[in-house]
Amino acid sequence: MTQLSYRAAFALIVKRDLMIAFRHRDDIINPLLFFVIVVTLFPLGVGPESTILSRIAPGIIWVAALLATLLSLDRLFKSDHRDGSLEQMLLSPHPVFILVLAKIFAHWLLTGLPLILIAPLLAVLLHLNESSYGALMLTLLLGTPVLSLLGAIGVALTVGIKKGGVLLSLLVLPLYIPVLIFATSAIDTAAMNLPYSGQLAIIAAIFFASLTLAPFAVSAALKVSTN
Amino acid sequence: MQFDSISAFLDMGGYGFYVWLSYGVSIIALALLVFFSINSHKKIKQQIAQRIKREAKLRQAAELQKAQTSTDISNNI
Amino acid sequence: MSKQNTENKVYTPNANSLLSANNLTCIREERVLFEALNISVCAGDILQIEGPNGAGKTSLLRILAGLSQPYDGCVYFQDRNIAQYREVFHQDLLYLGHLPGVKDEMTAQENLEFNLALHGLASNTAETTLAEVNLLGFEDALASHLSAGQHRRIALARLWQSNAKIWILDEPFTAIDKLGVKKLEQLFLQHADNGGCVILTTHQDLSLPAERVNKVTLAYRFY
Amino acid sequence: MNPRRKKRLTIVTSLIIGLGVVAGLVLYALSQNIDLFYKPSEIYKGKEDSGLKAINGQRLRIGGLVVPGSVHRDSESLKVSFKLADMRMPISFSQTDPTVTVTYDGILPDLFREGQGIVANGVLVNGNMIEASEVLAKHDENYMPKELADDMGEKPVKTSY
Amino acid sequence: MMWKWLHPYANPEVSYHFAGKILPWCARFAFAFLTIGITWALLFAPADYQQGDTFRIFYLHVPAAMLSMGIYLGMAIAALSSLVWQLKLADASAAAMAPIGATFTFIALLTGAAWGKPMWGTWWIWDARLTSELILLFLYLGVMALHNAFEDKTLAGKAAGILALVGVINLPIIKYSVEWWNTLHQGATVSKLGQPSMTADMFWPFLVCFIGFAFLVTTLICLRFRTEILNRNSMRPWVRELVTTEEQTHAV
Repeated sequence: MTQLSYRAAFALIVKRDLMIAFRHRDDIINPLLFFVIVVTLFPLGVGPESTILSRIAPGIIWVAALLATLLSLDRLFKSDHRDGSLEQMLLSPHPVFILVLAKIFAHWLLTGLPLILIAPLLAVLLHLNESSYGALMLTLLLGTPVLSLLGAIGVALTVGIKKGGVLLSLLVLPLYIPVLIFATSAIDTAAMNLPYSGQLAIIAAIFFASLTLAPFAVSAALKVSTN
Repeated sequence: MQFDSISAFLDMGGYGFYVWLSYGVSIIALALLVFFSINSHKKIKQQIAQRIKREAKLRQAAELQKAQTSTDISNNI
Repeated sequence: MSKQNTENKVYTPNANSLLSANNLTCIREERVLFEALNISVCAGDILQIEGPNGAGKTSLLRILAGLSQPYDGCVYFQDRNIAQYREVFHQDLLYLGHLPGVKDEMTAQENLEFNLALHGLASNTAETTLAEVNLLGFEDALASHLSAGQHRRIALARLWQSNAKIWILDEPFTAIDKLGVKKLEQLFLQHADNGGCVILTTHQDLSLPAERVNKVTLAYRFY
Repeated sequence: MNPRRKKRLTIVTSLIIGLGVVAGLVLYALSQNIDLFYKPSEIYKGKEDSGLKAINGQRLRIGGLVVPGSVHRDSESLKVSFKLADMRMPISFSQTDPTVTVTYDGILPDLFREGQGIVANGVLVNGNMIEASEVLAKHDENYMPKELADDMGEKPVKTSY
Repeated sequence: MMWKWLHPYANPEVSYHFAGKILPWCARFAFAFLTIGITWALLFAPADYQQGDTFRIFYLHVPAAMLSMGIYLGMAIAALSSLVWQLKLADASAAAMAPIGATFTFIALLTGAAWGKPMWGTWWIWDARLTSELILLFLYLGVMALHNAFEDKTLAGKAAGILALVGVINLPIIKYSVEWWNTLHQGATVSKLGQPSMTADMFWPFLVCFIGFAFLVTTLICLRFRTEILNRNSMRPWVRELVTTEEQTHAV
C-alpha cells in the first residue's frame, strides 16, 4: 500500500477545506463582516473623539478579532463531525495531529488572514496611532494563529455536544486572555514609541507553544468527543 | 481579647462592613457548597434506587415476553 | 466468531486471526452494553453482528475500528494492539459508519477522490468506480443535490477500490435497493475469498450461503 | 519507515524544536525588561535601557515614593498634588533626587501616605508634571500588631489627608 | 456473575468505603479547627498596625486563595494521571474537586474585594493576582460546565481533564501576562517558609484557619468523590446492594 507522506496528507486536507469554504463563501465573509461591524460600533458607542478612539483602538481591534474568530470556530470540526467525515479522517492511516494541524491551518487561512488584511483599514477608522501600525500587523500575524490553535481545542472538546456554542466561548475565551494582553500591550507600547520586541517575543513564544502542544490536545479531545 | 465591647467588636475599628461582609459571604458560600454536596450524594442514591426498580420491571416484562413468544434471543449473560 | 468467556487474564492474540477482541467490555452512560466479549475474525470470514436496537452493535463496531475505547479489554490487529499500532491498523481497515462522510459542498467524484486519496489510493479510477454503484452521470453533481441513498453509495464506492483487508460496515444496506444489495454481497464474498474479512451489522437477512456467515448476537441488557 | 516509528520521531523532534524555540523566545523576552512604568528620574533622562523620553501629552504610568512634606491639598476640592521620587530600598530621600509633580483630583486610597510607594496613571504635561487619572497605593508585605510597630518606630498614622 | 464483577472493579468500591471512613474524621477536625481559628482570628488576633481590623479578612482570604490554586493543581494532577495511566478513579476525583475549587476561588475574590475597598480604595483592580484569580474561576467554571455537558460520565471526566490540563499550562502564562498591571498586590507573606513576615500572634490563628479549611476541603472532596463513584458505577452490583440496603434501613 502506498502511504502518503505527512506533507501530502497535510496538503490534501488543506486543499479540501479551502475548496469547501470557497463553495460556501458565507462562512468566510460573515465573520469578517462581523469584525467590521463590531469595530464600527465602538465610535458610535464611545463617541467620535479621536484621542479616546486612538487610545482604545488596539483593544477594540483585538477584541473584535477574537470574537470574530470565536464565531468562525464552529466550522473547524463541527460540520465534519455532523456528516461523518471527521470519523473517516480519524480512521485514515495518518497521525491525527497532522490532520488536525492541516484543518487548523486552513481555518487560519480563511479567518485569520482576512482579518489581518482588513485590520489596517479599521485602524484608520479608529485613529490608531501611526507608530502602532507595525505592531498591530505583527501581533495579528503571530496572534491569530494562536486563536485558531487554542480555539480548536475548545471545538474538539465540544464537538459532540448538541448545544456547544455558548460552552465553547466559556472554554476558549479565558485561554485567549494572554494573547489579548500582550498584543494590546505591544500596540500601546509602540504608540509610546517604546520598543515592543519583548511583548512580540512572548506572543511568538505562545504561538510556538500552542503550535507544538495544541495538535496533541486536539487529537486527545477528538478521541474523547467522537467516542 | 482585642475588643472592649460587643459594639466595638461589631464595628471592627470602622471596617465592620467589609469584615462582616467577607465572613458572612464566605460562610454562606461554604454552607451552600456543603449542602449541595450532601444533597447530590443523596440524589444519586435515590436515582440508582429508582433505576433498580425500573430495571426490575423491565426485566420482568422481557421475561414474560420471552416465555410467551419463546423466541431464540440468546442471552450472553 | 468464537465467543466464549475465558477467565485467563493473559491473552496471546491469535496470529492467524486478522482482527481479534479480547475481554471487551463497553459501558455507555452507566449502562453495560456487553462485557467480557471475545471475538476473533480470520481471513475469509464474514461476521454479522446481530442484536436488537440499543444492544451495542454500533459501539462494538466502533471499538473494533479503534474509534472508541472499550471500558475494558483490547482489540488486536494480527498480533498488535490497535491502541498502539493505530496507523498500521488503519492502513488495512475500511470502516463505514452510520454517517456516510460525504461533504455537501463537493461533487460525488470529488468526495470519492478525496476519500481514496486520504487512504493513499490512486484517485484516477473514481469515475469508473462511481459507475459500479449506479452513480454514472452524477459525477459532477454536488452532493447536496443527491439523496441519502446516493450519499451512501458514494461512500460504498470505496469498497471497489479498497485494498484494505478488514472491512467494518455499519448497516451498509441502508437506503440501497435490492440489486445494489445483491452486488454488495457478491463483493463481500469476493473480498473474503481474496483473503479479506468483513464485519457488518444489518437488519436485513443476508442472502449469502449460511456457512459463509458467522454470527455474533448481542442481547439487550437491562443493566 | 515503519509508520509507528516515523510518528514517534516526528512527535519527539517537533516537541524538542517547538519547546526549544519557546524557551529561547521567553528568555529573550525576559531580557527585554518589559516594565511598564517610568521612574521619576526617567522622565528627565529617558528610559534607562532605551533612552527613550516621554513627550508632553503622552499617556504613561509612573511609580515612585511620595516625598514627605510635598503633599498639598486644595481646601475647596479634592484636588491634591504631591511630588514623587525614585523608589529605592531602604527608603530614603535626599534633596538632589529628581522629582516629578503629580496632580490628582479624587479620593486617595487609605494607604496613601508620605514616604509610601505609589503608582499613578496619567498624562505628562509640562515636562515634569503628571496629571494623574488614577493613584494606586502599594502596601508593604509586613503585617504586625500596632504595639510592635510602635516599638519599631513605624508610625501608625491613620491617614489624615 | 457477581464475582466476576467484583474482582476487576474492586478499586472503586474500596476507595468508596475508604473515603467514607475518613470523611467523618475530616469533618470533625474541620469543624474544630475552623471554630477555634475563626474565633481566634476575629476576637483575639491583634489588629495590623497599618490596616487595622480589616486585617482579619486575611484569615479567610489567604487560605482561600492558597487552596484555590492548590485544588486546581490537584485537579490537574488527577486529570493527567487519568489520561496517561487511564486511572478511572482519578477522573472521579478531578470531577469532585472542580466545584470546591470554584467556591474557594470565589471566596478569595470576594474577600479580596472587600479588603481592597478600604485599603486600596477600590473594590476591584485589574492587577496580576486578582486577574489571574478571576481567570482561575473561569477555568473552574469551564471545567464544570464541560463536565456537565456530557451524558456519559467517563467521557465527561476525560474531556474535563483535557481542559484542566490545557488550563494548567495556561495558568503560568496568564499569571505572567497579567503581571503587566502588577503593582498593587503585596508579595506573598506566608510563602516565605519558616520566616513569615508577620508576628507569631498573627500567624498562629492563620495556621489554625488554614488547617481547618484544608480539612474542610478534604471532607468535601471525599463526599463529592463518593458521589462521583456512585454516579459512574451505578451498574455495579456493589452499588446496587449498597443502595438497596441503605434504602431499607431508611424505610425501617
